[in-house]
Amino acid sequence: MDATAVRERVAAFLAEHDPATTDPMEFLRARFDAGLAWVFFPPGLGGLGLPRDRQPLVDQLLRGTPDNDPGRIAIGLGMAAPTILAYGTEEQKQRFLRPLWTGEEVWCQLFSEPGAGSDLASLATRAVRDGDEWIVDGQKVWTSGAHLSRWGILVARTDPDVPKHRGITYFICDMHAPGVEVRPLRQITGEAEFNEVFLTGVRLSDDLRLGQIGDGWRVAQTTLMNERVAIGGGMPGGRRTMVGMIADTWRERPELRTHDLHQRLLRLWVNSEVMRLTGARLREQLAAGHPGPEGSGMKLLFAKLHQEASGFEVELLRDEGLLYDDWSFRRSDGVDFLGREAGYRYLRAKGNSIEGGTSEILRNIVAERVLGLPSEPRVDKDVPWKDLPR
Amino acid sequence: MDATAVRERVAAFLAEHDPATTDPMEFLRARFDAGLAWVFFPPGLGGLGLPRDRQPLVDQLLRGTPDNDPGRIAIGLGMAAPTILAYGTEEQKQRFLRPLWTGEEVWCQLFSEPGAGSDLASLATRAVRDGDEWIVDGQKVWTSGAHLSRWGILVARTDPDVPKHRGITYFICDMHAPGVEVRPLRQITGEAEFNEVFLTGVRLSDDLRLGQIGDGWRVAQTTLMNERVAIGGGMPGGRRTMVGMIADTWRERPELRTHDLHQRLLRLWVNSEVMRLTGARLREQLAAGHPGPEGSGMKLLFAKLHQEASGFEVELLRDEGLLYDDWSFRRSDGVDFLGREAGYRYLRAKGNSIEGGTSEILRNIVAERVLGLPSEPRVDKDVPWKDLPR
Amino acid sequence: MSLLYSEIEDQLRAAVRDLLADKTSPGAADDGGLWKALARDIGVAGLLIPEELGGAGASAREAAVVLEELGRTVAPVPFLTSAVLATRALLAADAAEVGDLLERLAVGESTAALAVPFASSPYRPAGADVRVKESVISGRIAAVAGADVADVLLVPVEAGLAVVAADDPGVTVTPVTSLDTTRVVATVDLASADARIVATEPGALRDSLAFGAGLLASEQLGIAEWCLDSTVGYLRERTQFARPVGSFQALKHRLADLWLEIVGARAACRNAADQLASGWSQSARVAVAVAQAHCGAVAVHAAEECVQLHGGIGMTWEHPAHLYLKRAKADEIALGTPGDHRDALADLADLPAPA
Amino acid sequence: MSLLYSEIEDQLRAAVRDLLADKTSPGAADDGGLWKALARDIGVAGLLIPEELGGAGASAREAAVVLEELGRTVAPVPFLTSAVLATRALLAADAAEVGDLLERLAVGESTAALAVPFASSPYRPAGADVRVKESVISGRIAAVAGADVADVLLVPVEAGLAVVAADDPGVTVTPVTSLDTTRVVATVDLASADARIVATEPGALRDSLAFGAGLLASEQLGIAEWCLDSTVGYLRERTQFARPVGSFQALKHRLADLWLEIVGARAACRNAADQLASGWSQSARVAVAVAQAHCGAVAVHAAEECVQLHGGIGMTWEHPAHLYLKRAKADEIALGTPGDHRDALADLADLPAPA
Repeated sequence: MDATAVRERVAAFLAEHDPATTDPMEFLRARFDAGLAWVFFPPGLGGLGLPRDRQPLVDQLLRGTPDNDPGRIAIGLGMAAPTILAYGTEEQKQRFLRPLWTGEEVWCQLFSEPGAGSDLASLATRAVRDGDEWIVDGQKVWTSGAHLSRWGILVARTDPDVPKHRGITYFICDMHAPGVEVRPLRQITGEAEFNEVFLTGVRLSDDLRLGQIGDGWRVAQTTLMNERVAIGGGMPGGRRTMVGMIADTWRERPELRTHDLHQRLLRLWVNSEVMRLTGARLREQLAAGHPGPEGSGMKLLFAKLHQEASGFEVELLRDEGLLYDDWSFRRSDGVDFLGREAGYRYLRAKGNSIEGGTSEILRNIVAERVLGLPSEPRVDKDVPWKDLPR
Repeated sequence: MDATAVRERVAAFLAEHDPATTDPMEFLRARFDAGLAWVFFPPGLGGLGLPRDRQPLVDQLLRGTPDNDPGRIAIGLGMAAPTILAYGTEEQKQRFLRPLWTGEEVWCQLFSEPGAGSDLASLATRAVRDGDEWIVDGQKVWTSGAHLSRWGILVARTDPDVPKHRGITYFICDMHAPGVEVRPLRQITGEAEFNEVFLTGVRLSDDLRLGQIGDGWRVAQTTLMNERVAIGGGMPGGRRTMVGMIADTWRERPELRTHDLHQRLLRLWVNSEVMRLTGARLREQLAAGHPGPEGSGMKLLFAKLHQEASGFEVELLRDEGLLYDDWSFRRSDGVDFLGREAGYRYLRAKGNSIEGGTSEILRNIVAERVLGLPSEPRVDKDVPWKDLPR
Repeated sequence: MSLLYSEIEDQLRAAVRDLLADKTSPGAADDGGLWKALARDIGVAGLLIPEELGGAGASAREAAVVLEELGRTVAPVPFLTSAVLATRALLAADAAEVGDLLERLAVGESTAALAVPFASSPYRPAGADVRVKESVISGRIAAVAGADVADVLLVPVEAGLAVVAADDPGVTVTPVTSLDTTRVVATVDLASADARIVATEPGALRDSLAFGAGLLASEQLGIAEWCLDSTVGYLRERTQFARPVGSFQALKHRLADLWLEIVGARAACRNAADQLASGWSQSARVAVAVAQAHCGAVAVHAAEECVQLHGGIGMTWEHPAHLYLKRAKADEIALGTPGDHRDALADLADLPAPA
Repeated sequence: MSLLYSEIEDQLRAAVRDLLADKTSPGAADDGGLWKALARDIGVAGLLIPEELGGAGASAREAAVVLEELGRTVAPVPFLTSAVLATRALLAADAAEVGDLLERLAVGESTAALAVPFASSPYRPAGADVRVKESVISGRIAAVAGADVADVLLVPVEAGLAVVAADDPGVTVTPVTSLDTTRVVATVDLASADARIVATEPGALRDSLAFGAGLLASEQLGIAEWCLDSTVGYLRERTQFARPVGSFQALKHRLADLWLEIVGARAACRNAADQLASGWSQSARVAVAVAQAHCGAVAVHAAEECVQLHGGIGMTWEHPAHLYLKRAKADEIALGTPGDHRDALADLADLPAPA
């Protein structure tokens, strides 16, 4: 379908559903049904089976019409949807994708555990079969939006007697089920972006299993790959960057300038520009259908630059760098790097090298998958999960 | 023996051996026999069994008398002598220590091999027993002074069927024996400070074995420990340092100055001063009889600072930094950091993080022995040497 | 001169460490009892005050050891602000005029604060924006450390120091939401407050700030030591991939490098304290600048590694790592940034800037 | 505009790479055959020269790709000095005056050198110490790259360029013992040599140096790539402690970081080449400064890691690593240091220095 055909299709849809008079949720549902939600999804599942690079045109043509609030559905869109598409049954796809995309049902991710961070495959949350149901017990952590979510993507251990990667099964967790308890987790910034989720005797119907029993690690790879693509791709999108903002402060406040700070700012500015160009080149590669290994590196670059720049900014501001905007304990839905103060940026940026894969794990990945360096001796291979040291 | 007694002893010795009229070598031999060579060695072996900190007084009292050329005997003094003292038979001590100290017999170290650098214990040079003799075959590398040496301290494999640390024996190698071939090894500076030593059917009498058969790794630890002490202790001795010399250039040549270079020079100067203070504190600890773990770190600091400073200097000099003083291939006995040009310093300093234990190995040692972090999984434990991958 | 710790210093450290272990933990507020115990029972409040005024007559060396321990616990006590900075400023005034106050400080009866922005650099102290007319003072000073718990404020004025009672009706001290929650800064507003002006030696403000900066390095050393120790401890226990995380070589090398930085910091701190104990000289100035140029960044580096290598748990409010990160970052700014101290070496070490 | 390599660029790269693999190896001297083959057979000598003068009429983008390959082999050919720097300087002159020379350069019949110190910064080119009187030139220029193999010297003079034949009896070119043994610098002495003065656009010298600097970044990228590749290859093979050395995590992390620097270098180089191909603009100036500020240090870092991680063997004359280290270090100084290029961004990116 070429651009003209897409334009015609959108025009026809808008003719039938006037955004000014249609109920916003009805409008979104209709957009999904018309295949104009994510056009690269298959027909019947909100898409038209088009290449991914057709999506921007559709979004542009529908700008100003009711919106599905990308922030709220980010995890559903970026992680749950591709996994359901790849591994879900027909029923699961029909049941979950539409309300996921319209935002009627929010999703969260139940992967990390206190004892299983970088080594996610060592996870200890148990799911035990009981007839047509599974009974889940365990604790998850770093779950954003858990308190707002209808569903969660969950990995749990169904067989402790085989090596760790082989005894995991992937589920869709009903966040309204009895035994699901969500507690906000306060961070060093003072607020709680994330939650701990305690699962106690939670019963999930076998319909909510995604993929085969014991195949959960492979299913989770789809989720994690999409998470990294989402983080990498969403990087230096806006025109305003952290270093750009610091440069504005520098321009406006000559009294803050010293030669030490000046030399460091010039270095930061170069690094920021190199990162921007790296991202731009990566996007060109993606558009040309050659996704280079550079993607694995963007998150590393981003974390390093953010941390250096925000540390620099606190020092630059001196007196003001000693202040903080707000320590009150409250939930927050996201990261407002540019809207808050320097102290917040400094503290929050520390998370950039931990969340979504630590920088240490990402360096391992680059070294092994991109450079082809040999892996370290593995002591947990072929050992049943239950015999591993923890 | 207190300071007064030492003074008296030296005075008595000088009264008997007038340095102005005694043959220099005779004077040194007599000094050794008087126990005034290394006073912390046992009586009869050039010493008086005194504490190590009495030595500076003796050296001071004998300043101006014939000298044993510390550069020539450095390896004998710093590595061979303490090992012979610890593991040698009475005959070996009597035979080797005096000419070692007087400089009549120069020593070299035959440890590293092309295939056994950081992993010295994997060494492949073989020594096979043949009656009262051992037949040695193999290749050693990074041997300084091999062409000037009468003797070498040698580790060789005597049992390939046991794990690597257990099948090594320590020998004194007769460098004049048939089958010993010394070839200069050219370095990136253009000259050859070191040699390759090829050992082909070299016959060593069993008298030249130091310590028990198969105990060579433990014997070698004494040598290596003394090597690191020698490197660490000998560090920022002189008043003139590399950074001090660069600072002089900076003061004398204002046309070279930029703010970039200025900020970097200030950092280097601070690092150099911190290293100086670290060394001074370490020496105070040693003098107080509490040798802190800081010693392990001095070589790391030294290598890093030297490399940064010498790289900075080449950049500072611009046009002149593009030049080199001399590429001619010749033997050289040592490192003249401050006497040669910036390009030489830059290239030679690269070796500071490799020779005498790479910075990577030293960081492992600090992490494990000082910080108590666990060692990595070992794949070569309990495996016979002959079955190890190489 | 020695860069080691003396036996007396070791004993003082042990006393402070025991008391802190007994009475507080990182992040705990001080209901007054902690400072009282430190100030009076161990006598740290009067450490730098001469014996004839009721103090211990000790030197910067001993104060440095106390600061190492306070850094290790990020204890919320006004030792640096009252017993070091304010005390040092008063010691530059005529004893006849400030002897009473020093006697009260020495026994912990009174607590003082030098009313300058905590970020003031010793090399270019900002003139406080205050007006003095006869014995009445007005003005505002932002981001003052220790003012919230002081009953006496020392305001630098042209003639020397204005001594102002914190409970004067013309004084308002407003604590501000601070990055470092264990040492809050406050805005000091003076609206026609009564002031007693005492003369000080010329350059006393700069010297007091430099003296404080030199000792702050020891607090930074203590912070860095705690961060390294707790990280090593955690990595020895924490298992991932069926191995202690501390057995991963990349982390081991980073911690070895951090340890080396801290070894250097200890030498630089001891040198600064020793030089300051021997009086105010050119070499003391160099020692302060070197210690601050090095230690400020070491503490921040240690705290950042501590948060990172604790993984997710280090990002939580519940774990104490963040308290050290915030203190380390605030300390980096306090009393001159590392860059300010390096810049000072351009003159002090004769490394002139480009024309 | 694109930051990728075009198909034509890929083909050009393959041709250059094949030829280099066939005819040379790192450290081998060029007996003249290598440059002749590159210049004539592949036509790189005339890459930047318009087609009507016998060149390929290609742009900075293609020249950049050639430089990447030359960096990868530290080939001792005068591409940068003659086909980029000197050619670019000539292209700023009146074609009528220099067309003949450009035609000879295009086919590799002649080789030129811009007679300036190789360390000249585009932001403050040193005025050459030469005197011109009518058509006679005298003076000395130190540390000129490419002069040893040039038959034409282009000496910047007030009015533009003095074109001097290297075989003029008044010309002496003395190669100097150079840090970079694969690109030797020489002293050019002019003693009343015959010169033809051609006028150039104002600012032509600065622009030529900046153009060369922007392309030098691609040579630096090639150096860094070779160093990373050869290090990775060695560490995969080299066994210590019964493991491939490349399986040690500390080394893996360092190489991952180095790879990231190189990924950034590639983007910055492509951007600089692309901007230079689109003409001389403010954004081209920024692109050159960014590429040089980044890539100079990346090449040195890569070469230093290459030597270190090869262990002892990397310190030997026999292994090629040192050739890359020396080239990388010399390139860092050439045409402005990274610091010079960063400094230029103070103006270009409006990040003013302290007053």
